[in-house]
Amino acid sequence: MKALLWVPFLVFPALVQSNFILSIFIFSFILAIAAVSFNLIFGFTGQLSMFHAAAFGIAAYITSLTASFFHVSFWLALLPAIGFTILISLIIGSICFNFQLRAFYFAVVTLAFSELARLVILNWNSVTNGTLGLMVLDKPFVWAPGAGLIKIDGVFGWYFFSLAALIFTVAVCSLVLGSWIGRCFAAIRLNEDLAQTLGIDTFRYKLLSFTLANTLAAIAGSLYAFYTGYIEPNYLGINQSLDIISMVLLGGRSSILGPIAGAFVLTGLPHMIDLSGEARAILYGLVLILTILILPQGLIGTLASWRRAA
Amino acid sequence: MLQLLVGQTLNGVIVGTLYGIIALGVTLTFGITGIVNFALGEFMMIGAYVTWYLFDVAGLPYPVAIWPAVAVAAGCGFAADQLLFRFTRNNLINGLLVSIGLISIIEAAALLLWTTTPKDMGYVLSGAVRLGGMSLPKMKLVVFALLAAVMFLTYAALSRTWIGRAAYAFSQNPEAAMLMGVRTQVLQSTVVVYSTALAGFGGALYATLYSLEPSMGGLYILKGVEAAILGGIGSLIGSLAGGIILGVTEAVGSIYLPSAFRDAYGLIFVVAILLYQPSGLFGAER
Amino acid sequence: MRRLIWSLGVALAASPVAAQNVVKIGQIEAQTGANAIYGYMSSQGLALAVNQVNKAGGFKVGDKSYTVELLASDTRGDPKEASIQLKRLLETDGAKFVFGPFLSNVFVTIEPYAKQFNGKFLLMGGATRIHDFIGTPEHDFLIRTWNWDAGPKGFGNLMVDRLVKETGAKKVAMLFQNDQGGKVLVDIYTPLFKEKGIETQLELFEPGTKDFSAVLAKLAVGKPDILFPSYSDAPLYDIVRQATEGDYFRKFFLVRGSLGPGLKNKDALDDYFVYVPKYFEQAEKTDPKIAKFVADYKAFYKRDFPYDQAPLCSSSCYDHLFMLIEAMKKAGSVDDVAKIRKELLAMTYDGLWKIHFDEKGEEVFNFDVVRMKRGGQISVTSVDVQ
Amino acid sequence: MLLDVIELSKRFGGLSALSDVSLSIAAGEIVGIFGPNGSGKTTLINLVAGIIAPSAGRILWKAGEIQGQRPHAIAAAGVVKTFQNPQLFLELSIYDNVAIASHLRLQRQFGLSRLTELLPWRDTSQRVQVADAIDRVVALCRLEGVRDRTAASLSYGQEKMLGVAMAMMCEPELLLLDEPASGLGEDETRTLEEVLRDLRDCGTTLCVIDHKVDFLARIADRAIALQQGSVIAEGAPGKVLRHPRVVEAYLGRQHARA
Repeated sequence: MKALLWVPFLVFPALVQSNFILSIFIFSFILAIAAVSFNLIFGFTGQLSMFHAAAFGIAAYITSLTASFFHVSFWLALLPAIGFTILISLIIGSICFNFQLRAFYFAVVTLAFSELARLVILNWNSVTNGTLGLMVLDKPFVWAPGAGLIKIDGVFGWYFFSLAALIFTVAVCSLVLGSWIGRCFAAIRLNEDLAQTLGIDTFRYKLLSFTLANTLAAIAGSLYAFYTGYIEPNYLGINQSLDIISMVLLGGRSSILGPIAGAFVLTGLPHMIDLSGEARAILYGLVLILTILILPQGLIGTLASWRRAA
Repeated sequence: MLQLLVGQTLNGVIVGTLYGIIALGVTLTFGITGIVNFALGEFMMIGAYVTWYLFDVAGLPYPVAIWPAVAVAAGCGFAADQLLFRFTRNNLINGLLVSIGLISIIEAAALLLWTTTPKDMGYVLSGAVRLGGMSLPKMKLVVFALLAAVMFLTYAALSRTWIGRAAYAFSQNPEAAMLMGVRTQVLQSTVVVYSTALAGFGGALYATLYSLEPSMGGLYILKGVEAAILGGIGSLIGSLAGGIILGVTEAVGSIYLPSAFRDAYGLIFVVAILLYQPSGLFGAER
Repeated sequence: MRRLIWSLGVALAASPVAAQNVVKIGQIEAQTGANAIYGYMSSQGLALAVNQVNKAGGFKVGDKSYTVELLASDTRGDPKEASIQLKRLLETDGAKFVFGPFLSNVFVTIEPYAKQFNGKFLLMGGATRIHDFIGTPEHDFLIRTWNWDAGPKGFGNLMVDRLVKETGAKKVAMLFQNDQGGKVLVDIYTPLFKEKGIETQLELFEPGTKDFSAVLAKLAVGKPDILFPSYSDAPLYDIVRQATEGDYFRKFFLVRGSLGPGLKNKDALDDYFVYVPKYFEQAEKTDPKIAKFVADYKAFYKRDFPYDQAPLCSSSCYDHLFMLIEAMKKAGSVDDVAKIRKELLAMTYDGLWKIHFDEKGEEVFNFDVVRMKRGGQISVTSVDVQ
Repeated sequence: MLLDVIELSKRFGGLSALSDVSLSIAAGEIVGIFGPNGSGKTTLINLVAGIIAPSAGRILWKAGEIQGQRPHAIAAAGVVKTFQNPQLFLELSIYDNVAIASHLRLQRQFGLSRLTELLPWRDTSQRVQVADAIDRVVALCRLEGVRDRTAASLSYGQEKMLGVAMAMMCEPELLLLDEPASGLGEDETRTLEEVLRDLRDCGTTLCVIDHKVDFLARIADRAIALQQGSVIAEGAPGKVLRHPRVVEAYLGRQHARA
């Protein structure tokens, strides 16, 4: 049933050929992957992680560097990126959760780690070319029945490629959240002490949530790098994290699909209505504040509750 | 080399007190309202720009220009508290995000008013005192003295005055305090406004040392929060100490190590402290 | 919203509309964000120029008269934003002339896409990295609207020469912001100094740094002759003040930034040696065109004229629009891009600046070297590179 | 013995909440621990359940040391506690509350084969079995009626019951109840007693803490009296209640309070 939601997206490019509109969609898809995965740790497990952009950026760097140094395909280059993300998530996660860092402290420590990561990439000139960033010239290939190997290049290829990645992410998230693991996440979010006395190893499940979220973010980062063809240390910046958080809040942190809506609004809106930079920053701030104070459930959540009410 | 080390340690101490005044605001707000006001840096920015305007453009003497600046910052603080923070009491994450939204609004407003071109206020007091081959800018010494004074006055006030004792009681045990007749709403608003006033004062002094940009607030709140955590959230002396430690770490760190990593030295310190003493250096065990 | 419906409509019709008698000028510059300095300034000059052209009732090419529509968007220095905006400009709005970007990270992101439109539009940007692409095949759409430090015609060379001649410096301490601009300066000037047999020390600082005493003290230990500080006024005010107050440095050498920080501390420093594309404070008195520009600026923006860096880009981008129109007139067309480009490269324009483009399309302009001694007496040398 | 507590002590800063307490609980019995407020009852339970770590002493579960282990580990070993003022997942329905509590049961029954739940074509057999178990427990605790209401909407008595239900869902061998009857009305207390007896009949060992003396007297096979952190009497409830020191300490206080 839920699958039907995707049909409009599949036929959309047939109606609108505009490169400009489609590229907004592509960016929205890729950022939606980051937002949906961030919501695993934030919305469903209740831990405010500031490491998400770092995972996104680190993976972007590792994938593109591997691809260019060893001349391997996107898919092969993705493996070390994911591997490293998992490793570092496990390390940082076990540090934070072992020391029982709650809410604010967790946010600050993860923020500290992501800033450190950014500074390393920024100053490791010999490898990362520092602040000048790196151009990513090659593109991923996929095998399609009939067509054989296709190079993902041009707006239509990327549209469906990133859409597929987003659907994959949503599928993974809904399977995990639909299982007992999802129940454990909820237990941790709602009442961690009780969860423990009921025999739930909160440490393990927090770690799982953190790692899974970062891993999916890593995929998003690699896609982003290969789509834009350029990576720079700002990908790991605080602002990147804040953007992702706002997408989740705007869309709604209580649902899997909410963040997708958030990603679309925050990516598309600035290009739909012309605003001066300052005006946009003000609007952005207002949106953030009003969603928190007036629509705490976010767009999707509010719509849902209206439907229930009606 | 020793000269260099000592000189920069002193400099670090002075710079640290600027972090400290923000840290103090963070600590107070957190203790009483249970949120971290990330927008404090912006109130510092407001204070700084107002001072610049009154001193450079309107031509008031500096000692006069400070007070309106502090008042404006506090006024904005009051507005922010009544419009926003009142609704996020004891909801840490919402408070965090609301203040982040507020940051982008205030910063954009500052851009509209003053553009990206930096403002460098006319020097209130220039030149430096030389001792033993080290030279410390006079203004920095004045700033240090004033900030330290304000922080100790705050400390004294908290232990002497009624509102202070109420605040302390409240931060220790809200229920009990309320039973003792502490008016929560009033107390919380007072503290939020006071912390923004502190930030405004910090800004007014900042303007005498450095050039002003609308983005200055973001940097200082990060340092302020780091300092507050270092010293231990909830401890007033801790926030001053935390600021100073942070300042010295950065100053001395960038002498012996590449200065490009300056911001990292503080962060590493903070993480280490959090892991080995989660309550901070001066914080009470919680 | 209007924009959405409209662009959707256009998209469905799948044919860019060329509005009657309107020349669309696109602009992708950072107006806000950490790296907005140059973008913000240049957009000011362009907006002013557009306003004046239209106030004068537009311009005539052949027997048709045209007005200019400026489609300016704020990239915030974010490559993602910029690439979407460029797509809108080229495909939806059908703009044939795009000003910007000044930021290299933005440029390298949009380059592969822009390439597809080679010959269909002109991109007039100041980004340093344009230098690596301009003059190569499929890049006829590029025009670099900023002077270039490196190379024989570049001013960096001449500046270093002058430095050696006038101060006889043997050792230079470089203190740069750890970002694109800073990195570029390192890459260009380290070899230049080496050629001249000058020793260099380098320290980088995080953007937003305000207190430099530690790193200045560190640099001063090496006893360099002169300090070569960052490139934007924001840190310059702090660096110059702290360097002189702390008695770390009293001699400064700048290839970006302005005289402002020097003047502020004129009694504390010995030598302030700065590359200024045009020394406005002086030119305003001697050159009526400059005087008019400053007056117009004040009238249009209703704020005082910023004598720091704003003139650099704002005035050059102001000129560029008039150059472009000139070229259109000469070419007798507003959309034959190839022809217009040829005319642009052919002309030497004498506006606020004396500008011409070399065969590859890189801008060459005269500049001033302003040198200030203690107490603020100033000597200006105009260098003619034409 | 199922559980042996040996010379257990806990100090909070200066004051000692529990000093050298030793006691044992045999399989299948209902032990009642009582004592005035501040006598260290809750501390004792929290120590056994691993919520807090002891300052000194040992806790043997089936002759194996468990002191200092993390709560979830102890729960997995078969010792589960309920909270004095019920802790619930307020936003969720009664059913979901108990469903979360089915964690250990699933773990024991299916182990790693739970991962099959992650497959898109997941087999529902596991969920069905658990669903039955949940329904049984909900019924046992007389909560069928409110099965789908959110926990936030329950009466205090029902909240307590839900607390018990969740604890039971963990299939504990030893269930530690922290003042289950406090704040309950007469008939609610009766229901609670029935439930606890049913529980015991299903083979669960119970350790009930309360200061409601009569309640304990009715259900407990054996009573232990605490005062100021140490055991002052132990034995059949009737005897312990008549023990002079208990009367003095306990009633004395009650008079003082009245």
